[in-house]
Amino acid sequence: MNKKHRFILTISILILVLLLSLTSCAKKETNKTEERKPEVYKIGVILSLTGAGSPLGIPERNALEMLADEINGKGGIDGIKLELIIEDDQTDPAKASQAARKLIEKDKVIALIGSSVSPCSLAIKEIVARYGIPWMCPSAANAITEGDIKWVFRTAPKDAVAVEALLNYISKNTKYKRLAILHDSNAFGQSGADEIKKRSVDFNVEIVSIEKYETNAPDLSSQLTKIKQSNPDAIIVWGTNPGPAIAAKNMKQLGLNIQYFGSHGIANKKFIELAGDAAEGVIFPAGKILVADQLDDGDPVKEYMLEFASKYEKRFKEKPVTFTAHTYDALNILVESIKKAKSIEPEKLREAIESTKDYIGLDGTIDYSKEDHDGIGIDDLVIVKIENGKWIKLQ
Amino acid sequence: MIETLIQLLISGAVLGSIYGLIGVGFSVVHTATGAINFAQGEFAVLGAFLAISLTGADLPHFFAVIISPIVLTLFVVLLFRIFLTRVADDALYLVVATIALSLMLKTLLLYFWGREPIGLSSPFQGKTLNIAGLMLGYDQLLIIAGALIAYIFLLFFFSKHPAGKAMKAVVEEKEIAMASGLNPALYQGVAFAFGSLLGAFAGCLVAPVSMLSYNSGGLLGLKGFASAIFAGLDRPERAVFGGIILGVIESLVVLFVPSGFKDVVALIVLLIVLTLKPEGFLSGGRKRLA
Amino acid sequence: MLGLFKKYKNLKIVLFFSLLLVFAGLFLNNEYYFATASIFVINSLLITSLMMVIGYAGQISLAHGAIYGIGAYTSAILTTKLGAPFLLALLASALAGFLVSLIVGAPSLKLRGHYLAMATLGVGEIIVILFQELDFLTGGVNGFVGIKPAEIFGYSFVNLTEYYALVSVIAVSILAFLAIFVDSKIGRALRAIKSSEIAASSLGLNPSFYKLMVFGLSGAVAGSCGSLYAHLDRFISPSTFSVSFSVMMVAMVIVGGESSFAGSLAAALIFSLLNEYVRQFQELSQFLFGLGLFLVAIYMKGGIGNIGKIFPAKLERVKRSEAS
Amino acid sequence: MLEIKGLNAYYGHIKAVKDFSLRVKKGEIIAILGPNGAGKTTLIRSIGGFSPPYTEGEIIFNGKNITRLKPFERLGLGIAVLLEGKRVFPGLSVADNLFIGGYTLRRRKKELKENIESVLELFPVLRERLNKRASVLSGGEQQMLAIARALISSPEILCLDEPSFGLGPKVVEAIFKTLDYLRKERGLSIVLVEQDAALALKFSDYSILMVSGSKKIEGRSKELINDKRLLNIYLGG
Repeated sequence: MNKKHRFILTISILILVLLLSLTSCAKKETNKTEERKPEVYKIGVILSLTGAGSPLGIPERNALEMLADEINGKGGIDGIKLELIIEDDQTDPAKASQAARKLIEKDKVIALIGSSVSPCSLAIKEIVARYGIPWMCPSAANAITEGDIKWVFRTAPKDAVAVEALLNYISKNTKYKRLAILHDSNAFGQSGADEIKKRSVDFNVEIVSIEKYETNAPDLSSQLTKIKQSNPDAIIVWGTNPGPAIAAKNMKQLGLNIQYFGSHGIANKKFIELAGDAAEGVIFPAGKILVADQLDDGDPVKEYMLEFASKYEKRFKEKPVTFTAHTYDALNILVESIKKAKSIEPEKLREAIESTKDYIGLDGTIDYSKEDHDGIGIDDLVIVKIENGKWIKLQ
Repeated sequence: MIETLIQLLISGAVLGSIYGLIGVGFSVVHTATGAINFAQGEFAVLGAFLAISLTGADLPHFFAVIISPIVLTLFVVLLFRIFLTRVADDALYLVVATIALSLMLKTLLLYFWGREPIGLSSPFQGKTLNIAGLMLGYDQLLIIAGALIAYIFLLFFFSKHPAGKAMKAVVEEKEIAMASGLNPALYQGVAFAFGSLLGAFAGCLVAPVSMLSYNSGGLLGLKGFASAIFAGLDRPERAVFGGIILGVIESLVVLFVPSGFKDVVALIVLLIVLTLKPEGFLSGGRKRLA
Repeated sequence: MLGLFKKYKNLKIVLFFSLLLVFAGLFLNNEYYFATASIFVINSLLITSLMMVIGYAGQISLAHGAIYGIGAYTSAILTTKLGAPFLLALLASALAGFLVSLIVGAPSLKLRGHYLAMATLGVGEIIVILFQELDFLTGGVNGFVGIKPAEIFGYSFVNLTEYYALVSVIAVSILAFLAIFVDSKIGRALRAIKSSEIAASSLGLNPSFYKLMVFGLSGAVAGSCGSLYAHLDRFISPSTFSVSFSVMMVAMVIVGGESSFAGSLAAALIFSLLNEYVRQFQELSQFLFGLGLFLVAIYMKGGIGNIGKIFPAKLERVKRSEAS
Repeated sequence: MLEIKGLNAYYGHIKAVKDFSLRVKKGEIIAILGPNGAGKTTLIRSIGGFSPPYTEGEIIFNGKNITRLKPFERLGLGIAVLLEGKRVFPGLSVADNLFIGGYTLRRRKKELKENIESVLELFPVLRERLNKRASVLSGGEQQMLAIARALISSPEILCLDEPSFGLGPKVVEAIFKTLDYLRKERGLSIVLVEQDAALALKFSDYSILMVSGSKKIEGRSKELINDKRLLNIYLGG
């Protein structure tokens, strides 16, 4: 009796909901973009403006707003203005994918830019692959440009490039053979460390110990004490502030006097400010924008970078960092491609982006091709040393 | 090897003192309200940031470290008077309110102090004490000293000071306390403010060693909570030792396991301790429902 | 049929919920809305299952997010790495959630209140660290990329409209089961245990068994939620299942009202919509979310689900104090 | 001095006390009797100002309407209430328990000290255990501590809910003797809720029998002792 009731109930609910699925399937989606000229070019932006990724996301957003204002100030693209729709993913991939769906489906943006940290970008990758719109990505994980890369274009140096630049420098210009790695446990630190470990053989160096720390850990002396015991020639610290600065201070305090190599995550004034004296002598790979004034006069990007830096400083009262360049270039390439394609039809826009050649941006010279959607190569990075609280270009 | 071990012990004690200082704030709030203050970590960061801004305005370090917790405490008293009294009676809702508060505080910290971590310049300029090869910075020493001072102060407060006794009475038997002429909301407010004072104090001590960002509160809060639980919530002052034990475990564990699993081991130790002694490792031994 | 609704009061709410889902399905017109609705359905189920632990077993768990994650990773690994069919993976996720939840629940036999909160938080944290560290299996911190879409008898649910329907059917069935469960003999036993453990054990009920059972059941539901989520976004990463998510879930249960089905569903709706709404405010997003939660906590004491029953709630409290 | 006028107390829809009126004079002991669920506890809670219940009617103490005062505001006026079951702060020492009892006097150190002294004379057992945690005391000692704590603020009226519950006869006897002494020597008024009717009638001046929230029988205790109706209600329900 009772069981029968339950059965009937369950079945009726099942039927009810199945009905729903039929009715909603009947409404076929019409997702074609009209070929008429739109009133504005809507660009979707997803960045980590709060949460652990915000030190990346906020400068990235600043650069975009500055560029969009500039373009619109000049009348937009052939008279059509740009509109940025910016969403915060709170450094949570689940929110990033929802944001991507919203921007594509509801706001009908013509292209996406984002997100700041790799897990969020990887979440977006799934969505973009499904809907097929061009996507400019400013984050670093190798996996972003592996597999299906049809819609994704990267403007940031991927982990592999930054690691290669640093290891290349260490093996060619120094005599350090025994290296220790200390890295953040977040995506940036973990992928960096994995990459160093993988490439160490190619560059003939030995990794004698690997230690990690949680983002925002207040003290790193226990990890460093263990590293000290393994007796390395030099240490590579891969992370974003404040971890590397705490490590530098802790090293000094523990009397661990070995060469400190960093990542491009410390390519900002903040690191020098936080670490103080302990920052002296630190060597790390960085985008050219960091030392734009020290570039050879013949370098095609020098002028451009200096101009950008002064504009950025004027508006935001702070120096631009490596990350600002990634989104700035992304939007610029997008704008150029819209002009070139004379269409916002996804496939045509994508082809226009893919045909970008010798684009001179803040990150360096960007070339895309059918097989290569990574714009930045090892030549676009420089090795920088901190001396007297200033960056000195080494290569 | 033995030197490494001792060095790790010292590092652990420093780390643990940080945890413990945050942890006592949890216990104090719990003592009077029965709730866990999820914004404790944010209070610590807020305290540190206020102190940083004050030193930025050319106030001597010492004064900044004293004024900042006081300012924060006044802010919390106001907050409690205006909003939280409404939920002070119901620990569950108070907990939710503090969760919400921590989210809001994070945004305020981001808005006023920016996204990047900042450090408090140390009066010792990072000077280090070298005792037979063992290195201990003055700043680190100050943290340990701060934790011990907090311990002694709280021990005195809860066993000798009338307000401390009243706070304990309120949480033990609220209705008898009311019948004895105590206004629970007052003592809950006092406890809340006191907890935030301790948090801000902890933040000020930690800031010279570890740069804090608006986002650092979460991790600090989590470790502080663990220290408080480790020590048993019924004896607030002992959270200091709960923290130190936790810190030492975390630090020593690095020797034996990859540091990615450092927290796993520390948590497993905590779980084992909780199973063996459900009311906290260092607690008075009296079983009581939390 | 009507008798059934009288006996199992919460079924009415589930029926209303399913009507709401059908109604929503008729009016939504793009995949973003369907994804949002699917996430709402998943959250509803997740919050309701946690509500069972808090409201019916009187225990707390801060590992719910992690168990949700266990379900998601189980399903992702089984379908994508081992090629298992979706339905099997869904069942396996439920089973995994069930088993891990028993481990999470084990301390509840000895611990209470904040001590239990810490213990479950610890287990939850360990699970999330494992997601990060076992990268050969989970993809590590960067996340698990390229999860296969849900597939039933060869039909692939790539279209989110269809996936919404699938999620709804599964969720409503599970909710209906839960609704029947809480008003069954077992559910009544649970309520007896919650009001007085000593009295209940003198009636021959074994509190430990029942408490663990609720933990297990709730874990199984959370595990299936994870599976549903994994095939929606088709990408998962450890940070989604962090302690802060679990804390938020507990907050939602409290906001909804401790043992209220309707409240949990309402809280899920608020949570999902608020999350969607605040994202556009950029840096202010967390502040606005926090403000919303703060106001609800302060001015809606008793839970949204209990608004209509403030009087009866008082009544119950008295009955208890009179009895003692 | 204490007067209750037309008190109705509700728990939600349930009316636990119905139209109850009472006058307590100085130095009088009033016993409230009745079976379980008669509303006795509710009455005591209302006098103490504890909620629930929600109340209607007036409670007047020494000419002042105290109906809407919070519990902690009533002690200062001279009303001490000992609630059912809860007796002491288990985690505090005996001395601290007493200290909390005199918390309102903490600024007047001399008076507080004298009051504690005089209370300890009443209960010499407590003096020996001043530094023990209250939770380790026996049930009887805890009850004495509770009464002692309530007396420190020198109240004019003491309301007790089932002081004999769970205690041995000898202890109960001692406690009641002390109460009787307090009434005679200090003119303390006492409102006593008690299950043990024989005991309550023996010690009180005036008794009220409550059944399901209302007064059923009232009268001078000496006369009620032999009242058949009382026996019927207790035995027959």
